[in-house]
Amino acid sequence: MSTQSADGAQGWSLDEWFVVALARTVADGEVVFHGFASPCAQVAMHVARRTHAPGSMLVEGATYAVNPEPAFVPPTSNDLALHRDAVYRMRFEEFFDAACRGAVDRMFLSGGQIDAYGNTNVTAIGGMPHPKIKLGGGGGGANISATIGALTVWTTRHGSGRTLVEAVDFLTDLGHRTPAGTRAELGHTGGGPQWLVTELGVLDYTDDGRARLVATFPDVTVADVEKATGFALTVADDVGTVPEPTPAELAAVRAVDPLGVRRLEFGPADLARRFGPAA
Amino acid sequence: MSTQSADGAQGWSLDEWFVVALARTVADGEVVFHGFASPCAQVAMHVARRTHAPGSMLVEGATYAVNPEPAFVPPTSNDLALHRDAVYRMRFEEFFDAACRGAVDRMFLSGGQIDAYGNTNVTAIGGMPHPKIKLGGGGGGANISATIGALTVWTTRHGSGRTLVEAVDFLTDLGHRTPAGTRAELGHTGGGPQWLVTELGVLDYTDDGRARLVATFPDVTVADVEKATGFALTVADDVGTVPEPTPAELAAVRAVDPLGVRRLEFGPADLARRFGPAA
Amino acid sequence: MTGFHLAADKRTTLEEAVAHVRDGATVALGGGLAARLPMALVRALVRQGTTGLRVVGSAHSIDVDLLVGAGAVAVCEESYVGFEQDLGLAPAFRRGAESGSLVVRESSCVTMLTQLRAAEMGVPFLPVRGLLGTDLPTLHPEWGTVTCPFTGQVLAAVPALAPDVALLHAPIGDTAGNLHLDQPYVLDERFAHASRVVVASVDRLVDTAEVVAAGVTVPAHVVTAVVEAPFGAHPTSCYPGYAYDRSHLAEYVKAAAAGGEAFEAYLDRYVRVDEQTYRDLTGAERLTAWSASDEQWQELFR
Amino acid sequence: MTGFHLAADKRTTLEEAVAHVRDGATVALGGGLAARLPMALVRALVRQGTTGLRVVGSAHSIDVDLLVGAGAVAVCEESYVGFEQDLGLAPAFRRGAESGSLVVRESSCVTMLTQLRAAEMGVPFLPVRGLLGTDLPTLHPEWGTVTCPFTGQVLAAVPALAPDVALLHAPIGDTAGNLHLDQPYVLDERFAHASRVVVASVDRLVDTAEVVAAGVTVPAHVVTAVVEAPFGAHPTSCYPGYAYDRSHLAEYVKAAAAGGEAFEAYLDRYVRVDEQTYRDLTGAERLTAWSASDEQWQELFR
Repeated sequence: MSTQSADGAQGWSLDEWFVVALARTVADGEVVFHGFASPCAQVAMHVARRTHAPGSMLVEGATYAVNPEPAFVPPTSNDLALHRDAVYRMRFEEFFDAACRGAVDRMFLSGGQIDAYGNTNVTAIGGMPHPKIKLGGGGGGANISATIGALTVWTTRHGSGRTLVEAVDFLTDLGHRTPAGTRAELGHTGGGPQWLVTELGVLDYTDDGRARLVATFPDVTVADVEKATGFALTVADDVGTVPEPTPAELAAVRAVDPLGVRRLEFGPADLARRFGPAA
Repeated sequence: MSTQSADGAQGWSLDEWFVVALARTVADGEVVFHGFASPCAQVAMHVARRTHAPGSMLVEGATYAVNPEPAFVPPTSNDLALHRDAVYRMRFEEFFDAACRGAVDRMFLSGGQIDAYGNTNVTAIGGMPHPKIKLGGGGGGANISATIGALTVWTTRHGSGRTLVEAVDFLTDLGHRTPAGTRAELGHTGGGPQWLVTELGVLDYTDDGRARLVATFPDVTVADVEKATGFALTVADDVGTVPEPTPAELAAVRAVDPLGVRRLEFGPADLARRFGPAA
Repeated sequence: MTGFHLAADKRTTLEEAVAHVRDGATVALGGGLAARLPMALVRALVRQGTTGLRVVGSAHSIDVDLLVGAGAVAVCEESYVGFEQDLGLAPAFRRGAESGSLVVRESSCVTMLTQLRAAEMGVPFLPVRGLLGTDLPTLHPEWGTVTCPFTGQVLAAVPALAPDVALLHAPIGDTAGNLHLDQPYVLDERFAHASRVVVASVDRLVDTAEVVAAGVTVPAHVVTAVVEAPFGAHPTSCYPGYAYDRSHLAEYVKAAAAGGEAFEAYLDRYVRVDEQTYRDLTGAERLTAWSASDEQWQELFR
Repeated sequence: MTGFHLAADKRTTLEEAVAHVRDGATVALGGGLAARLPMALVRALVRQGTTGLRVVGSAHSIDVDLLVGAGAVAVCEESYVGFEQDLGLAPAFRRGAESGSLVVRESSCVTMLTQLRAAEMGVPFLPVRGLLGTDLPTLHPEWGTVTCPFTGQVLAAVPALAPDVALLHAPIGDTAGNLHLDQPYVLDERFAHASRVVVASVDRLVDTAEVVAAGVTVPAHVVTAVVEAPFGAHPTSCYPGYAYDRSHLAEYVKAAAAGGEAFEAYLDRYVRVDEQTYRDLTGAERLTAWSASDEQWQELFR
């Protein structure tokens, strides 16, 4: 199988690799969900199911369709195109009840700000009630980030230096520890953030709930990541390079996302990053 | 229209009249419901809709079908025969939620024992946990007798002398006042019992929530009713006779209930009571 | 709490299906009154010799009564058990309650619904309307009250109830466990989502496409095991397939009311046999005639 | 609480339909994101000049943004308002929040669901998972906590929320108000049962039999008024009829981001006109082409 991308160039782009890295956080047999406004996570879930996690159960964003096989991913999360071949569509309340009682294993979450514990702000830069920038809002995260088995957090704006912050201006979705206490102290049943995937690299979480850099993309150094990170960054002893995408994974990304909606999450500089034979 | 019954006899039977008396407690435009094991109430609701209350909305017993037009009433409350021509069937939770929030105007309730305030016992003669006779149980009454707009209580066993009692052995469904307090004191939002229809006559409720005899069937005296009643009976100043069924009402009873399931509620002596021209 | 069940092929036998039900388990029985009760599974449970069950649900009849009569039940927590005005009180249930051999913790429809909803929503309790002033709470030390933090009103409160196993019967289903039910669903949807294990019998195992065309009422991911059992709800109805068997129910009630040898004879004849034998003995096939005409339908109820 | 609506013929005009919405009302908007939003009703609301609304819901886009831009909204209580990654932040909503002219009491999907459920179930509050430790409660003095009477656990608690009016759009409905929706229903069912008044627009008013064949999602007895509004969800989608109008949404976002005269020009051109004019101007008919092939469907999103 060729790794040639749709436009005929050899190798692969950062957006493709990023989605593959996200996809690899899904374990086979898991029940996984993404929210709306999450094209990278959306594409990643389908890539996971078409590659290493065929036994995962995918709940499709704002449609709550179970294991659909869309011909393409449209740029909005609530579209009939995303139901294709789904045997079942959960009701809104059915999905959220399942998530609240712990029947959902993994959710993808992003944020305009993310702190060391994986708390995210999708409500307002500058906080409320006087926001500097009013973001869209958190959807269901303020509830189900507390209860879902594990969270994959992602951002495509790590390099901005403004996304991974010491303290979020508004805490919308729950990481491992908030100013009000740990998840256990707050009575929350879910496991919290397990992975943080950024356009610079991949992080996991230490036992005390802080993000730890475990791998970078090959054009990024640990120093680059430290510089872009607003909190004291823990770095694994054996930081490596994010494992390369396989031809099958790249093919899956391109098949799932012919419209390239994943690219909507990246700035021009990151969209220009290319890797592999012709990079 | 003839008042001739299905078996060719003139006049009408007590069971027919009883159902008509029950039906007349439904006001036009009301949302009305009966529980299972309630053939007289079930037939009465359909009779009301086919006569004086065409604008009532009927929720059919254990099927929760809205305004069905069954060809016959079967001897069980959860049967497809009862859905006929219903445009909509509520879900179980949809009906009970509506009843709990006060969207249902009237429910029919019966009981093995009924006290002066309209509290009923459908759980156990002799009380629990050591019943002398374990009755079937109360279904949803313990919740929705608290919240439904008005209740029509009925019994076909008043004459036994054991049904209208000073105190129920077990309080399953709520009347106007319980040993724990009035409906208002308990925070219950529904209006409580409005009518009590028995095979001896019709009772309403006084302002202090006690049953009051307002009419008897013509073969019954006030003294008969007092004798059969286990609590001090309030009697209206102008006790009359239960208004006779009209030919249209009798025709409706017979059309709705060709199998005569209403008769399952009566003992042989009451089934033999006949009225009208040939009585 | 409740995880999903993702196997692609969940077909099994009645015997293996009811092996999910251990002695002492809390078991939810699907259907209601004399409709869509999981009778083939109930019969298999009796054959398995299960004891000590806590059965929970809304309004039931022969399912609960048969299990009680066979000595499988320790605690009964339903809103009603009986045969309505037609065949009257439930004989074995009544005898158990009156003799003290059965603990009846009678519940009510909304209360049971609320407890299942709490489990489904992942909260430890929910408030519920009514109950206060009735005697039902005297049977339930596990219920309580809660004060509304906003209005100060005191409401009844009930704990979450997640049954160990739900036994459901559906007219059709596929090998993955997708089930179509006709309405009323009664509590089957709530049982399916709130229970740890869901065991389903179906009259006909069909292609997924047929379930989808009819409508998936209970999705595969909440179903643990599925077993094909034609006329698996008999002697109760399972439309659009078959009406209920009034004469068989009357025969059951008579045997259960007599108890002792008569009840044992019923078990020997109808329960301690395989389902094919049961279907032949009961002539269940005749109950499909309901759809021929209103007259034939009525005839089945005379 | 919520009574049923039993009139047999509930047809009305857009103007009479939105007259149910008084200044200052709490209004639930059906649909979600850019799908099945009640846009014809929203446009009529703007024409009516309504002010001071509290809008509630889950994830929304042009419906809320247009109402905010037109000055109709005092308080916004949704879980999200925006145009996802495609067209970005909601311009009027954002400007209102940042300038302080709009009070944003951001909610979350499960919280909103729970508040509606409380209203639907007739209880004054319900407990809900999550929230504790997040900053959302700082925006909601009306929320609180409750201690589970059984486990002692402290949970978030929220009061019942019964919207004054729900505005829903459906592909088909009948004159009595029976509505069929395609999935996802989002919160429309809950809005329909929890709200005091339910106003529905439908792309096509059809015979009851057609709604029954498709499936009655929202029953007539909870619907107060119904109005036929072809392409009534445009520029959002209403399948199986039409996909969303990406170019129109982009035109809207551009006008709303510019604000001032550009926004007024949008209102003059698309909102302060009748719906037939609107449909002609927007060429909504072309969006039905989605069903021709996957290629044509994709084309609508490029």
